[in-house]
Amino acid sequence: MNQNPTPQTGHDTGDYVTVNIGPSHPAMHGTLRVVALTDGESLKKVDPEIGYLHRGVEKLGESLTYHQFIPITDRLNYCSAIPNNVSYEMAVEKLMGVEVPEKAQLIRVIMMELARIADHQVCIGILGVDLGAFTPFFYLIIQREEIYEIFEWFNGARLTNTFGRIGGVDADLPDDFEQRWEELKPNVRKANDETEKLLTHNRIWMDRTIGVSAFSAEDALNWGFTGPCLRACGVKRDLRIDEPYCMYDKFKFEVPVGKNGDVFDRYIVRMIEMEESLKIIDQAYKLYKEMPADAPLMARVPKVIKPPAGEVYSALESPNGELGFFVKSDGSAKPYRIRIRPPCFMIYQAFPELVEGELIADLVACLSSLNVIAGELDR
Amino acid sequence: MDLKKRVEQCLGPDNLVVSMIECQGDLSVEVPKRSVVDVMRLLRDTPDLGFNFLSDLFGVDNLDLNKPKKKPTKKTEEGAETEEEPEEKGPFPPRYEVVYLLLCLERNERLQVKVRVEESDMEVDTLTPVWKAANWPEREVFDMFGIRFKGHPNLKRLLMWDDFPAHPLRKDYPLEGQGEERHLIYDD
Amino acid sequence: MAIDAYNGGGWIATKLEWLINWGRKRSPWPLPYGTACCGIEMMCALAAGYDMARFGAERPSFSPRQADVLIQAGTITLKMAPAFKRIYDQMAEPRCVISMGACACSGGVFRTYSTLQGIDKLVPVDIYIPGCPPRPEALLQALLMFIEKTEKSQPITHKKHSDLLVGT
Amino acid sequence: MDDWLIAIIKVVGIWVWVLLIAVVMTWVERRGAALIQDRPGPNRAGPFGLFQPLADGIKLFTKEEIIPTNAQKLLYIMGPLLFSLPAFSAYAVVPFGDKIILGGKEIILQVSDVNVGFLYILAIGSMGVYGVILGGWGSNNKYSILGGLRSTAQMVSYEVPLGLALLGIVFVYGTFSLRDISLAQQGTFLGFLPNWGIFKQPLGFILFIVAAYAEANRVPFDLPEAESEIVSGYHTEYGSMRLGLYLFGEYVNLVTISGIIVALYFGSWHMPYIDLGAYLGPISWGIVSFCIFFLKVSFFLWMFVWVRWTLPRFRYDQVMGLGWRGLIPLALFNIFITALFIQLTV
Repeated sequence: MNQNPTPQTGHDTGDYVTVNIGPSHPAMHGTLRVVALTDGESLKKVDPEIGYLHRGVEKLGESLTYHQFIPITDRLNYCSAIPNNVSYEMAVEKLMGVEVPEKAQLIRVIMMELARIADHQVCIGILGVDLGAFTPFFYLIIQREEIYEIFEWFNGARLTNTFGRIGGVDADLPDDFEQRWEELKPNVRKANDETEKLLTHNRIWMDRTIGVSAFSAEDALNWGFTGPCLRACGVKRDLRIDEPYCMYDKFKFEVPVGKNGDVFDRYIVRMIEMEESLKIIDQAYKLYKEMPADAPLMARVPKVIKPPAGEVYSALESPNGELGFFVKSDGSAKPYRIRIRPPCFMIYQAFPELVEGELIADLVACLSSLNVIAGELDR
Repeated sequence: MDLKKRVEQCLGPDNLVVSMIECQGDLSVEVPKRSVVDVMRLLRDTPDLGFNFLSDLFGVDNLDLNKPKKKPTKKTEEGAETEEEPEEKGPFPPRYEVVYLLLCLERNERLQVKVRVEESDMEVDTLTPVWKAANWPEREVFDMFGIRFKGHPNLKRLLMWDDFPAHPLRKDYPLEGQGEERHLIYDD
Repeated sequence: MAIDAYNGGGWIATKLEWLINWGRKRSPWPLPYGTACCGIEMMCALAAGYDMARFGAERPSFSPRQADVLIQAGTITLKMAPAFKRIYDQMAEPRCVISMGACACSGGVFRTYSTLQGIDKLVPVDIYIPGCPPRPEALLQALLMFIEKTEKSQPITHKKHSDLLVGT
Repeated sequence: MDDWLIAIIKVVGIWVWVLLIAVVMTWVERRGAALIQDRPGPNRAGPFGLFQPLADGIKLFTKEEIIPTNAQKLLYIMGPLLFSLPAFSAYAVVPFGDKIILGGKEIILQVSDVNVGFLYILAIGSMGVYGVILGGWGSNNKYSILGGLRSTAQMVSYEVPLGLALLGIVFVYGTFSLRDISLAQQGTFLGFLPNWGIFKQPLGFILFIVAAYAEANRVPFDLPEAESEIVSGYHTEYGSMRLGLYLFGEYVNLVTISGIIVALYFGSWHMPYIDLGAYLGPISWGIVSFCIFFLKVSFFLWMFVWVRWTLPRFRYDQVMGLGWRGLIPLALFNIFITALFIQLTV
């Protein structure tokens, strides 16, 4: 890997030209930076640099109480805040040994799957934009707004939801959820159909994505891939099935698996996952309706949360992959150490291996298909 | 056979287990620092363990835990406050620890492996030959705690800029920083 | 010069100014510098539901030379600060900076070692949008404020555009 | 004297007219994008946002002009000029209507009926790339250079199928003059098909339109300014009116290309099956033919918008592959078939 000299900005070495891509570059999603050594259009060496959105979240967590940290988790993967909240809450609940009531778990499932749809919609939309197809992005965003409306009307915020509390959720689903959901469901499907029509069987799209930055399952596991990127490589791993949490073992859904681990597979896996999420929400809502109306939403937790000293790791399947929280407590009201295991972090470090030898245009396609969210990458 | 026994069986004969703690079902094993790579290879390759996936790697600074705790002043029945004697200080445990989170994909078991790092010898063997996934997390640990990884292919700062003077996640580093400034000079 | 003769509210100067201001206010091409959460909301504002393009804020250009309005949506860290400053310096006058979101305005919840506590420490900010993140409507409101400000500017009778934007 | 006056009026008139279309075209592009993407689009500047291009123009004119410190000043300034001037010049040989008889004088609706109009178009059309490459080189920016290089490679590759496709038309109509070709497209052949280039050269038409999209740097061939890859490509460092010239030149290019497509393949000013010229007076026919021509042109202009907001972008090597491995063999095949057909039928 180190045959070529490390690229540095501003210095061109021999036959190669160093191109500094980012951090303010349309394809770099604001905060990523790639220094690429190029031979014409093809990439000889790629050196990703991160940390442009390092906000010291882990350090911040040590100075806040357990509840105060929940809003900070919103700002990790800002495309879908709810899985972040739930993952953190689950970690603290595990540390305290608290069992969350079933109804609260179902509400969490419903909201998390909605967030998954929203996240995939953004990912696919941006992938389209980066490959030059602008229109699907707009179609997807329109439907995404409707999901936001549900979030907003449930949590009070569109993006940074601060959903749930440690030990359960703070509020029940409002009465007209069913109506809203029935309105939303066909619209999401419609937007997906339109996207499929515009992209999936489009010859140019296929040329641009099939076989681009393909990755083998073995490599993917070695690099610590999780989530859709791993499944695209052909590994059937989904924490929702393998290590069920939040009653996920009660739902029937398929886990889509790709073959080559290329951009197209990642795209298709995400498309199918959206459809599966719709099914999960249907089943979860059915279970939810069977619950008595006055079933508890919160477990018995003290007002000031002081977990016993100890350390736990708890993870869930966020839209990007395994999102885990390691919480270490020293018995006080503030966590001693919070470590966030972001899925992007592990995936993005394999980026040089994914794109070296390909063209600049492929770098863009690959990066968007990995769905790297700087907020959780840099924390 | 439960995980704890299997891990003991695997690592026990070579005296590779320093201690084992279980917290809410999470098993964590502390291993000696010098043999961390061997332990990882053993854990990965032993058939009935098969921890073939490195889920995460990070550091913890135990400075505040090692401090002798101030006992809360107790009011005696007479009302007079009596300061209790500080506890007998034992030898301080090493300040830092590096935690590896392993995962067995076949059995969906998780294991935490810990290495304790003395302040006087801040060097751990790198895990990159075993799992490529250890690359950036090790750089992050270096960035945030200053723990060096011997043999790492590209050990430089990951999240902070290159000439950042401190290691922010250390407990003695204030949250709002020590007034580090970024010079806004263009770099060419 | 003829224009000087009419200085201070002369007919030619004011009408020309009106025309220039009209062009400027109706065509604020944005440079979307979305770094964090606010970037997603900015995307929503650009997209179909809210559609900033109605106000002419179309053709998001990532080249600072071509942009009129720098929308800083999201946190600027100390590591990012030089890059951000450079982007601003490369923009051509008249330029306007919209600081979108609590992080950009003041650092927000991230009062930490690595976060810049407000981009106004680096560049002059014309419009602040509070919120974490602000709703897309707030960004549209900021565009309307940009229009108001532009209407008040005097590009001919005063040389520098940015002098006027501050404090109007 | 009259001839001079008429020539000047024609030149200025068509110049203004093309300019106007290009201006409206920027509006159509934005509103069209909005229509396709389910949003209102610019609607504040004037009725339906029609004055949006005007506002953009005023803004670009009054913006600070920056010449980057490290830029090669002469090349940097020449770039946009070299890009937009050929775009205007190319329209000189494209007809915009049949003819008009004023005061017993016959005026053909074409700036100049050059008998080698084709060669003129090819020559002038390939000039535009100099604007791109000079701009890309002069800016001293790596993205710009990449954009310029991409553009050069693309232009060189697609010049060939473009020329070969045109050769098919020349075989069929036996002339290089665009006006003669337009005139020859009247009536029908085989009894039911309009005598249009598209029916005589269907393969040639497809080749031509693909090559034309590539020449115009439009999606899916917009690699020289691929936004997500190389920021804005060759005009990354351009601001103010120089950028305006680039953007504007692009639309003028589109008008020219659409005009050529209509003149060669879509029967110019002829309506299918109806010879309106026989029913109308000389003046009214002149106006009507002009309108018919520009209706057809506007359809193709709309197609450019339509395609842009529908398709993703090609990759660099795919563009080259399509050009050299796809279009050129097909174009040669087309010429061969055409020649064979003509040989057999004549």
